[in-house]
Amino acid sequence: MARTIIPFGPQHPVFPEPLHLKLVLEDEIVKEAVPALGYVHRGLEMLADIRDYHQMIQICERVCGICSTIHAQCYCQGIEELMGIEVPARAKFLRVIWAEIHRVQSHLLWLGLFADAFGFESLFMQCWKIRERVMDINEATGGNRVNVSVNIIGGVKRDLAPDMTRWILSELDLVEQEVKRLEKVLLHDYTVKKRTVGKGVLTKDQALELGAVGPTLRGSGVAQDIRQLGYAAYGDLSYTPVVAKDGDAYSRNRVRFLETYQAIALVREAISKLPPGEISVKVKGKPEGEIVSRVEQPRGELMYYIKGNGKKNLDRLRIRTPTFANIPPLLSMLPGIELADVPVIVLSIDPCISCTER
Amino acid sequence: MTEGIIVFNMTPNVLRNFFSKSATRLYPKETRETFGNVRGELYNKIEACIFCRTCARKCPSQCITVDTKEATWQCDPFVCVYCGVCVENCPKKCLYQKNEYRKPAIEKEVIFMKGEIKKEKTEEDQQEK
Amino acid sequence: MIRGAILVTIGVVVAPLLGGLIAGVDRRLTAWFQSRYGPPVWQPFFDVMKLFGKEKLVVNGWQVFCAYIYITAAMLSVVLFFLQSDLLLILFVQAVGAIFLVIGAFSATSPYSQVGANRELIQILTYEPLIILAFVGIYLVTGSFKISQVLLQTKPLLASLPLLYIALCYALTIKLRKSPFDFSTSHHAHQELVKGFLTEYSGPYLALVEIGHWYEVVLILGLCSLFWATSWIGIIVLVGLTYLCEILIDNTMARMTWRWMLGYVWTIGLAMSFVNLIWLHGR
Amino acid sequence: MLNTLLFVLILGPFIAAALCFVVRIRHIRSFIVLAMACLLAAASLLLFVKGPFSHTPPSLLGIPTHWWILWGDDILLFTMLYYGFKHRHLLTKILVIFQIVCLDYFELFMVDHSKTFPLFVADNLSLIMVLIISIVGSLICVFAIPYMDKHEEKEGFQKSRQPKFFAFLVVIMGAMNGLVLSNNIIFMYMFFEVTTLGSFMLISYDRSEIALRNAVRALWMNCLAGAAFIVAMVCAYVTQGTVDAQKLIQAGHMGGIMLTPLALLCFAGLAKAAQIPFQSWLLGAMVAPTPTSALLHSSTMVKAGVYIALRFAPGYAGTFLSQCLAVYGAFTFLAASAMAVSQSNGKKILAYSTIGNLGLIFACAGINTPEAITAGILLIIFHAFSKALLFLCVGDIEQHIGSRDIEFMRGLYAKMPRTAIVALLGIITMMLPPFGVLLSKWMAIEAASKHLFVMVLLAVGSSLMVMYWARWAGILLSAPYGSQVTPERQGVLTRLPLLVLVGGAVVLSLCAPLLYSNLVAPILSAPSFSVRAGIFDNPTGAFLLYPVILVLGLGFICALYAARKARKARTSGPYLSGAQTKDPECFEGPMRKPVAVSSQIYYFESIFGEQRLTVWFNIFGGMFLALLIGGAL
Amino acid sequence: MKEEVISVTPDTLGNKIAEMKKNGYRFVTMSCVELDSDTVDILYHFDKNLELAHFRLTIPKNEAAPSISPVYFAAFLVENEIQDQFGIRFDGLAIDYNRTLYLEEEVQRAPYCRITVSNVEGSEGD
Amino acid sequence: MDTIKTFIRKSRIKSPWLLHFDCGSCNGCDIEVLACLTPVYDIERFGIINVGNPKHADLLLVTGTVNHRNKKVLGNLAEQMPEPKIVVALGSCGLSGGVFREAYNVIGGVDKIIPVDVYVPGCPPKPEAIIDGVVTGLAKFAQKKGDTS
Ligand code: NFV
Ligand code: SF4
Ligand code: SF4
Ligand code: SF4
Repeated sequence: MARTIIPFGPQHPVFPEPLHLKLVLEDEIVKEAVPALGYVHRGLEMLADIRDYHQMIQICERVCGICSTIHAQCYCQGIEELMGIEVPARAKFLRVIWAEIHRVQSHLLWLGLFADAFGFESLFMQCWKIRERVMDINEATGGNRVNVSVNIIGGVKRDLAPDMTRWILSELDLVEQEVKRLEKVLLHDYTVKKRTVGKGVLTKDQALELGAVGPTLRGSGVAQDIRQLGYAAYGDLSYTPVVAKDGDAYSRNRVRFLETYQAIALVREAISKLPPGEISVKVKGKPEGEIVSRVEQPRGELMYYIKGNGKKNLDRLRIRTPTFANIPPLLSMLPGIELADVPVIVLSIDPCISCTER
Repeated sequence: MTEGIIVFNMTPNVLRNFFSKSATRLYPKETRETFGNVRGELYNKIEACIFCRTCARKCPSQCITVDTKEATWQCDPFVCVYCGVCVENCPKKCLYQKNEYRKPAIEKEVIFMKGEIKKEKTEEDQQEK
Repeated sequence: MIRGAILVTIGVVVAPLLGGLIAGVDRRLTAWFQSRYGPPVWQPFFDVMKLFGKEKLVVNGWQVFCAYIYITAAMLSVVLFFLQSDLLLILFVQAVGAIFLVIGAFSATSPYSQVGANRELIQILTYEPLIILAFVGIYLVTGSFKISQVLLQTKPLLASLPLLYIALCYALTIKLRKSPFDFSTSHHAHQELVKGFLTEYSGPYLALVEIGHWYEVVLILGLCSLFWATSWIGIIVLVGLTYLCEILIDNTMARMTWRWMLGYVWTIGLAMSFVNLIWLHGR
Repeated sequence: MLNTLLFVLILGPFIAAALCFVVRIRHIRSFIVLAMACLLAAASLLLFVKGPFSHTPPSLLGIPTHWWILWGDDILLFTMLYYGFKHRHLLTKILVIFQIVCLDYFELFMVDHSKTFPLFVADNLSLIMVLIISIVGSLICVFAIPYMDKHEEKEGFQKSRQPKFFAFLVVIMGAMNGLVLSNNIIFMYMFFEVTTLGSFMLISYDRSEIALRNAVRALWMNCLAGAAFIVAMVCAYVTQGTVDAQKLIQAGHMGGIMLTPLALLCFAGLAKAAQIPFQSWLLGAMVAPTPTSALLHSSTMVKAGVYIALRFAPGYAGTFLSQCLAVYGAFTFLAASAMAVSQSNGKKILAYSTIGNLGLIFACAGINTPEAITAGILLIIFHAFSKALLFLCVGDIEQHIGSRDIEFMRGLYAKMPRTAIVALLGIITMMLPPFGVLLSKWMAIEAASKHLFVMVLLAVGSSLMVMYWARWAGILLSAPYGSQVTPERQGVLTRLPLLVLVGGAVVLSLCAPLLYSNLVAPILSAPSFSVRAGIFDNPTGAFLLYPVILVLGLGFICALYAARKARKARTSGPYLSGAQTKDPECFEGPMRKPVAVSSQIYYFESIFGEQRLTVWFNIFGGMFLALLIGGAL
Repeated sequence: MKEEVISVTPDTLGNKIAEMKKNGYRFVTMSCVELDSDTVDILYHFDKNLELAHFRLTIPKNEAAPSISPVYFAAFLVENEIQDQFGIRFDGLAIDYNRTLYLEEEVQRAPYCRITVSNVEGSEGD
Repeated sequence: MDTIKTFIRKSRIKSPWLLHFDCGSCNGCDIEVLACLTPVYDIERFGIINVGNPKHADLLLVTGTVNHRNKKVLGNLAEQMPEPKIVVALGSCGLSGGVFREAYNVIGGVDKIIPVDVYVPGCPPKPEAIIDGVVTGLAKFAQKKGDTS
């Protein structure tokens, strides 16, 4: 019997990014899904060979435009640890503030795209409308809407003035208010639930076995989050991971939605506890040795493996992004679902291909 | 948090949108003041430049070419990622970024500037200090 | 005879203009619901004119053929409507267009087109019984399938066919390709599967399909108007409100899947129609 | 003259059959078949021109006709019994023996053969039937000549079985003619049984195990019909004292006494027409070579079933039986359409479609208003042409591409443009206006609008029907981009029937108003429509046939012109998400491998799966049937 | 590295990995580092309750490494990536892209197998 | 006839349908393109619809670096767009490869594969800049020939 074979992507409007899935369908039920990557692969890890370790910050930031600041943060933390640099406390808090603002932005972006995946256009528009406020915060504080570019080795380059923090808080209040209005839709609407509940189930065991991270892991009922390690200033902030237990698209949606609140709360707390003082220290020497640096991205655990050899160019820089880890779980979710649910399921892990392929 | 399944939960939101002014900024017609420290178009006050090549070395995308002998400073705005590293590192603070982005172009362009070779380089440096 | 000629002209010329305008207003209102500014109301006309000016690009000559048949059938069904002809006939003629569009989509080998065509067939399968039953309801009230008889009524049909009207609105939602039923193709930003069965239509042929769609919209709104055909105000209020509701529903619902649609519309829609019919029958 | 015509029409085929059987030379056989086809067609036309008549032919060879019939019947039944024993099928044996006993007792001891009444009566309905049988049937026979040669070549039979095949092919036509023209229901019964035996022989043609099994199934189911027929005859004679069909119809149901025989006759018709739960014999008949299916489905055999229902329809007008029949027919229509949706076997789709359309005709008979009867009769005509056409197309296609699966007919246009277009036309005439089948469906729906249940069933059924036709039509055209259309070669004996049939299907649709006012209207108790300028009009509704034809025709011409012009346009491969390769049918998949795209139609196995539905539908069908008979008793 | 790195050989790797799996470790990733012109280090990173554990496998470039994807399916992606970038072969990969995960024919060499690369293909502006 | 032709020309400027292809961008530019569609920037004001199918598109917005794998896709998409069409390259990556242009899998800017009509610099360009780029591109429609029959 002939089956329908569909090239899903590389150019497909549901995914903003080129990801290719060869789907084999029968009456629109997916029988087989094979991914093809490499459409965004640039090979930027290798740029470490020709750029010095300071310049690599800019490049790490451009691994991905959605989680750029946290990439830089992870990289800088790694190098700092390698070189034994103690970052000023204020810088640590500032890093948290920017990271969490980024998380809000990323989650809102995802909520919109997710809504779009099941054809809820007005919800998509609403999420992105709210997100614009966060983008404004980025632009006002970092000088660019996307690549905030504040992290440097030894701290951060920009400071937040008190009136700026006040403004941020008031903007975030508005954001929170508007996000609250979407709660009834994203978490309780009949049609949304119909399209997400029970779709793409990943059990707790599967999630751990396949190496899922971030909301994908937490959506399956595992309370694990790198922020629990207390890097940067997270140790000083009250933080508990958001968990949902069903492991379906809805649970992941729920985790991300609630994390949006949480991130806003973390920014508030960080601003209220923001210590005075320097924002960076001078860096001397060259990195040497190897280190694994981990932070929590909006999509989950990000890992940098850095190996320095005392020269200005690193020996090896390896980036393992959360989506890279979430792809095997995704592949296990796809067979057996409807074609119409493919975008929903794929988006439910919040794929970021540019992160994945670098 | 009210559990339970209800349809049309989006209605209050869309109705609120419907009865309030749209969020749209009518961009080319209305422009918004940009935020203060936005990293936009890159410029060089060429009079002050000493062609020390710091910017060219530090630039992560290697888009600046400085010729010390000829006293030229050249930047490819299509390669520049507007990161501001050069601005931060320029010893003469002659580089600066506008708050606006560069306008779209229909042809490739480069920023080419020719300055004068500073003879009293050391002297000026001392003055600075 | 002259009246006939006028009606035909209205059907042929005014209907698409009206349909285009409705599409424009629709887009504008949708934008407002989404807190956007929205395109100008005559945007659909620009779109269509632009499409006419594009390069012709074909994958399969049959598509061209089918696009032409589609627009002819759509036009004819509207003309028949204005001539106050038989409702069932109008539906069948309309079906000619719909079917040819599907055949056209099947004729391209692109899997997207094929998936869209299959889905469109399912949609046809879903809405046709509802429309037929709505017509039967009209028949039971007026004793005829002719529109001319409907216009002679003194009481709005809505009074005796409320449930059937709702069922007809399901069909309307499907025909307008609005959420939750917009899965064979869609007007929206991220079209369902890169525009479903229209995947391979492009340029002037897409324009034809678009105009055909306008005819169909006018037709189906016309059918709705029959339910309050006793006064102009009634027509305008009913159709206006119905359309507004459609836009609202479009903006407050996710897109569903066809499996859901088939189950839902066939159970709820047919049940409602049936209850209404039995009630009428028993009267 | 009349005698000659009747002789040619009824006995002619029998003689031709005998000749075919005896003369085992291919060319001569072909000639006989061809000649018989021409003769039949001509005779039917002549008879048609003569118009309605009632007639008693002189006794044949000096022996009273009823003796001929009795012998004939006995020969038939004993043959069947033989096959019952040969295939060790208990049910067949029982049924046949039951028939033999009943029949012989009935004919020898009950019936008073001295009463005279016209043995052959033809009204327009019979004449129409004769035309369809003789013309469509003959065309199928003509088509069969080259087809069977190829078929046997492919199957590689040692000894040609064509003599027998053609013999029974033509016998069935003669029997059908006899059936529709007889006024004596004993005659009817005999011809009825001839078709049963004929179909058995045709189905078992391949002699494969499955063919035999299906043939036996057809045999016992049709024997059941025959048994019902006999009981009906006996009952009718007991209550009415006559075997004159006209009298029986006029007598009506007489407050219910006559309802039992009428119900049994309907039962016989339903079984013959393979209505649910008897559909399996017709589906099983698919194993036979395609001309058989074409013949059984379009102009003969199953049409005998609906003919009986329509013929006796005035008899049971306004009874519970009638109501029941309407719902039952509509139910079959829906059920068959639903099951067709899950099929990819082209012949099976056609079979289900036949069952569905016959259901619709039964529903019309059950609704029993002049409009409904009009719809039923028109449907018989149009359905015969389109269905025969489609079967022949599938046969032709199968011989070329080696499959009857519609998935394999993808892009048939590129391989067999002529056949593809003809098949496409056939499909379109089956489902879209302004063609006859839809016109009749329109009439049926309007007529049914007072019967809520029937209406809902028809509404859902007809959209299901659209579904399975439309995708088939689409698939035929889905030629891959850039593929060259290869011109197709077709023998004249293949092409001619196809062309005549497609022409008939299209032209007859155009002539529907004429057909109606000249043929159908006179046999109705009251005119159902007024026809003016090609507009069917009555208070319930109006079908603007000619205006629609005009506009759609114009659109068609424009569309053809535009499609022609579009050949100059730039062609481009299908959209494959930007991953297309040089080969337009492939996209670059994972691991840089080219992957051929493929598409499949949705069969909704989980919703309309045949296996699942069959069980339920058979239960429902059985219940309806019980209701139908039980209500009548 | 803060945590201890346990050295393994191709022979002991299988057991170690199976043990990790039994102990409920989550597979994080693998990193490959070029040591000199013919050996590479492959590091296996695991995590359990936010505690990292590492293995180091040092093998010659031209020798195939045993794949751990039959045990940890999640590893297939990174092993394919290493195949692409370092030209190392893995034996028994669950899904073997055969060096086509990221790369096209145009990039035939193993791009990471050079300490310094100046593969500036016609870059402009400098 | 002439009025119709002028109207068609005008319509082209009024109704450019957009196809966005992410050609290995870091998502920065990508997301900004999407942001353009959303309420605050709402490029539907200009009649722009994001169509996602080259056959319906007039305007190809390309973001990101071209690499060896996606260059084929880019070429394919451009080929399937009916004339007249405009190609807008966005962001440093789309213009030249940006920071990544020396990476081994990066070929460079979009113009290495298909002719580009408008270049929008920035990393990423702000939505305002994208709108500017699109508007600049629209002006080019007037010069482009197309099938106006
Ligand atoms: N995957 C991924 Fe990222 C995140 N979050 C990160 O490292 O977005 Ni592009
Ligand atoms: S760093 Fe400043 S002074 Fe030195 S060359 Fe660059 S612009 Fe001139
Ligand atoms: S802004 Fe950044 S990329 Fe641009 S020239 Fe300066 S350092 Fe280079
Ligand atoms: S130009 Fe900048 S933001 Fe845009 S894709 Fe390239 S790196 Fe990302």
